[in-house]
Amino acid sequence: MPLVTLATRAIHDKGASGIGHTLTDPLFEQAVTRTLVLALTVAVICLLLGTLYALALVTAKGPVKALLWGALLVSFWISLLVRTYGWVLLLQPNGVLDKTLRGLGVIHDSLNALQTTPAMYPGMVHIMLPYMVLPIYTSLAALDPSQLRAARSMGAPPLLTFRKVILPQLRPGAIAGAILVFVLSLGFFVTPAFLGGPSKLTVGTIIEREFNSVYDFGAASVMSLALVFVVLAIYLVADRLFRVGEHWTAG
Amino acid sequence: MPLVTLATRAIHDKGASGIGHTLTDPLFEQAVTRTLVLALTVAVICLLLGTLYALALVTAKGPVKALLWGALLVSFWISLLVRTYGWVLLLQPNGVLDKTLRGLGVIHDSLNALQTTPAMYPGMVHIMLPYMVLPIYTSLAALDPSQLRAARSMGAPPLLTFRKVILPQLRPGAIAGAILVFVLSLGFFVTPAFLGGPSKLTVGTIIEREFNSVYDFGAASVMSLALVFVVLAIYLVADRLFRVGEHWTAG
Amino acid sequence: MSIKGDLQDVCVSLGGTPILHDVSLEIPAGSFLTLLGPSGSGKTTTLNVLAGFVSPQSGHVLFDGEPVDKLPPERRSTGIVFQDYALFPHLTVEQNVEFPLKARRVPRAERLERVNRMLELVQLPGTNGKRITTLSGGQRQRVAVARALVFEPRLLLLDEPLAALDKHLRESMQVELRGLQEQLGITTVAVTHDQAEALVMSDLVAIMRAGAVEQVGTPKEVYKRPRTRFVATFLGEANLLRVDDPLVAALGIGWTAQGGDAEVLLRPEDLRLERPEDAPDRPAFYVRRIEFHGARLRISVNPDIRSSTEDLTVSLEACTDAEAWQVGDRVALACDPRAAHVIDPENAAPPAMVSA
Amino acid sequence: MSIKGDLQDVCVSLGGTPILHDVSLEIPAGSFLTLLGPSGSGKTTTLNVLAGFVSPQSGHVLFDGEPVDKLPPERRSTGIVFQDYALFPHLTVEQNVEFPLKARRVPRAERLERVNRMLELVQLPGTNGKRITTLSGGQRQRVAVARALVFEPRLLLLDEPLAALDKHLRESMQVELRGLQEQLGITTVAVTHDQAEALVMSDLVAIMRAGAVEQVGTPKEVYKRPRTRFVATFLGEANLLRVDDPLVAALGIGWTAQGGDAEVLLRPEDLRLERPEDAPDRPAFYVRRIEFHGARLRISVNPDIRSSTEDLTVSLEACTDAEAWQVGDRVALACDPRAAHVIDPENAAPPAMVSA
Repeated sequence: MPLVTLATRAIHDKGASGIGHTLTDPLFEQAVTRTLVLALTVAVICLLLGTLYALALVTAKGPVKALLWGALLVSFWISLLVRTYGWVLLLQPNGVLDKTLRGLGVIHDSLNALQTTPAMYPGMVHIMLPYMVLPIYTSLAALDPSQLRAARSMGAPPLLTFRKVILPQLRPGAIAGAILVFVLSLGFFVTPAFLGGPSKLTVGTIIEREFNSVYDFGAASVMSLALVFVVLAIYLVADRLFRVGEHWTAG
Repeated sequence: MPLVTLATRAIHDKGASGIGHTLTDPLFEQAVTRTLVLALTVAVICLLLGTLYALALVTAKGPVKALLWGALLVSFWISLLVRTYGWVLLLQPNGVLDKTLRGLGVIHDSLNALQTTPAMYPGMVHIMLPYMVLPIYTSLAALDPSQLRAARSMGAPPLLTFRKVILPQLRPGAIAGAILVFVLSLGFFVTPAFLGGPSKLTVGTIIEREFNSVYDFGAASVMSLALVFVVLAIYLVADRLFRVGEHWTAG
Repeated sequence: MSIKGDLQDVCVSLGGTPILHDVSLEIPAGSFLTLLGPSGSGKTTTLNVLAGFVSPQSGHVLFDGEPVDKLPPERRSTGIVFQDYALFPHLTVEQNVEFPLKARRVPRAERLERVNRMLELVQLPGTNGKRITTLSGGQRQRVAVARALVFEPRLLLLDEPLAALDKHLRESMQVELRGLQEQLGITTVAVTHDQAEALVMSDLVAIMRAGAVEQVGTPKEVYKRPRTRFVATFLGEANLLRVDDPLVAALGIGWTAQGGDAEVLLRPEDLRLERPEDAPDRPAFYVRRIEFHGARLRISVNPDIRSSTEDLTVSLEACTDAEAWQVGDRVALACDPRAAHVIDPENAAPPAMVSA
Repeated sequence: MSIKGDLQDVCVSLGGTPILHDVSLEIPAGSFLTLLGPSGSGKTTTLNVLAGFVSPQSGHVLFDGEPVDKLPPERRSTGIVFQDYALFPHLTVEQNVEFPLKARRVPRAERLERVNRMLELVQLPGTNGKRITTLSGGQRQRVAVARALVFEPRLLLLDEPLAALDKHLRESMQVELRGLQEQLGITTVAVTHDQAEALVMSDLVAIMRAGAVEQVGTPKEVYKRPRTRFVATFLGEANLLRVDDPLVAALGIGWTAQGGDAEVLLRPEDLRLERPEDAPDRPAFYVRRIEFHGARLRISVNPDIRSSTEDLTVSLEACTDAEAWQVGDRVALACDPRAAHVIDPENAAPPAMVSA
């Protein structure tokens, strides 16, 4: 329903040439590139961290395991906003990070981290991490522990076991998680808008600006639709390549 | 980490009396009440719709089933923002809903749906529904189909089977889903901020306003923390009562 | 209470794949019939046709001569015990057993009385308030039986009722279940893939293969006089020799002309070993392998000590005489010619599908 | 290749719960020893102590007299076949079997040669490139065995290796597995809960109960001369009579004084039925129940036709004579007094835990 409305609005307000114009706007193109790079980077970082986290989850015992689960679930539940603010407070000029680094004598001027692109990554990664950890964890939990025992009994050193036995079986979960994070990051404007500041625009923030300041519904609609189609296209391609859907509906 | 930063900031900027002052601010109290009511309503609506959706998912066959799954997963993946805009476009003054209703002669003036509280519900429910459907679906899928056959073979009419066999076994999933939706709704400001308009403030939007307009970090921190604690308290109580955690970590 | 059940030329296919092919069965009133076969042979589908969960494409289901094809499962009055019991885990023992009576709107006082009577019958008196999850496997099985019988169904259907229990418990439950069935006189159809269970529990065994019934008969009939090669090899161990094998004549087995494709079935326990010097006119064999099975010895013999042809298997009681045999010994093979049974290859039923 | 394995007074407890209690075992070089017991008796833990996955709190593990307590699993050189095979599903048959050789940095050419030789030995030649998921259960079992043997381990450990296979396949794999073990002469320890499997496959059977070994012996020894009541009832069916039961004397069984708590074991196949008029001095019984088991009849008899005392069980070959018996017949019970075995109640081992 909302999609149909969006489409109607886009065509009605702009017409074909208007749509073309909106999509070739250099500001928009630049934003698309930035969004893709951002989403991809976040996905890759999440992939690495998520795999480590999931491995830690599986191998940890007792209270450590409970703590790791707790952190993951709480992080899932505490609203996006609160977490975003937490990061903002950490990174803002004269924030905790600045003060600490200056206190340690590492830097002298303020980092001014909040208004730069690198600032986007920690926040995004933090928010997206659970979406990566859970599918990888599912893959890991499905891995038969007797396979690890088998590998040990056959004299395999831990690294060989990890490389040849564990990693290949994590792949479906890792791919699903990476795509999910990538796709979510693509349309995810909240954190970048706060952390990246207005000078670093992503598609999400541009759409918001168009909508809020200019009230140019047509342009906002076109961009939203473009975003939806990009996301769907990526998903369909990924599904073809890796059978992600299977993994998700089965899990 | 972010939590610690928040707490430091809150205590540092405001002091004990300041915290008390912020928390007893009538605007804040009003917003808390509104947020609680909103979250509760969304959770209840999601509970009803989610149960129906999950039942439909389980009983549907072939293409209908694929469609239902598809709708659910796409809805999970398309970013919050895009969906929110979709609803905005539908409900805005002179939007599709207005036009349709006026076209049908049901109403004469604009509904002005966007700026009223009822407008919050469809958007919230739409966004939250997947979080409700998935745990209920998990419970349903775990339900042994031979139990339904057993009930039939013993001559039980469908209603009795539903009431005595199916519903009780959905409970753990439904409770987990309802709490998840409630908790997410509590801190979820994006949709209400867009759909509810500035006159209907929730905690989330107040925090945002404090932060954006006034740059009163202290007040924002206190409120954020209060929200986190409320959420955690609700979760812990619910966990005690219904053993939600067990359900989640097992699922 | 006890009714006669009939299947007439029942055919079932699912999505174009034939599952059952012209299955006809007569289940005499009050009898215990077991459907026996490998997995995928259609035995559970047959049970589901009787229960009404599967509608046959053609053919009829009759209860006491009356067609019930049109009746939905809930109106056929069949008590079913599922393989996993399908008890309601959120209800107590009493609420589980009470459920079919509630469905029938039996008043509360009578419900309680019948539940208690039933729980006594399955030797679980006083467990009314217990939760299903606190019961052992054997106790769950009894509750499932009680729930299936409490509403006095016309037919009791058992789907691998003992498969989930361990060996010792399974054997004692076989006796108990059969005793209960005899006591109530209820017509019963059970499904199993366990040959021993089928032989011990049933009045009649129907052996299924690839969607068709190969033979129906008493346990003794199907074991001693199998109609087809499949029945012979599926039920216990079988030595099969072509009728024109010279060994058949050497063992003194007479047979009526049936074509060279016919085979003679010799069960391992029908064969004996003798010392070659005591029986010089008997066929000579070598002992290739001796297995100790507790009560019995299983001895593989072959006319040639290093032959790659299939061994014959002899099963002997593990008495002192039999235990004297050693691998490599020369032995003379003897048998009771009356025990030999000739299988006509024409008997093989056309299967509904190629067996998996 | 073939080494001797020893466990000396091994104790294991997990989180305060004792799992193994003073387990001592001698595994002669080249022999096939089976650990047999009900679930929870500690047999898998014993296997894991040998493999090195479980470290005993006290006691020692010796391979060829040398303590290996300090060696981690990967340095003990034990080939293990797991119950679920634990094959790597993302690798081919060849890659699976090659894995232990890769771990040992064997050069590629030799790896391939050894993999092919091994696949031939387990009768799967030419399956190198097949994916594990396309194999049948029996084929997976063979790949698992090939993978466990390809690096010429000092000890082969089998954890319920045949439990996942169906009856017919299980029986033929028992013979095959045993044949392979004899051919390679590798010392082997298997775990099973299947009595028949233990008796058929092993040189030695160790019967475990509640964390302790109750008896070790050849299959014949443990079946015919069980040390404890538990061993007697766990292995096959047992009629147990107190030595002071008048029936013991009536059957002509002599026994050396051992106190009234001692029991006499009579296996059902050691008992015979005679017509009372032919044997007027034999104890008289009534036939209460006859079960047809194919090769055998299992007949329950009791001195009193409606007694609630436990029946004695007689197992007879299903020949024409035996099939003449009917429920309700009066019979005379006879036995070979040499087959009777007296169990001393003092032999019962102190268990590590109360059995579940």
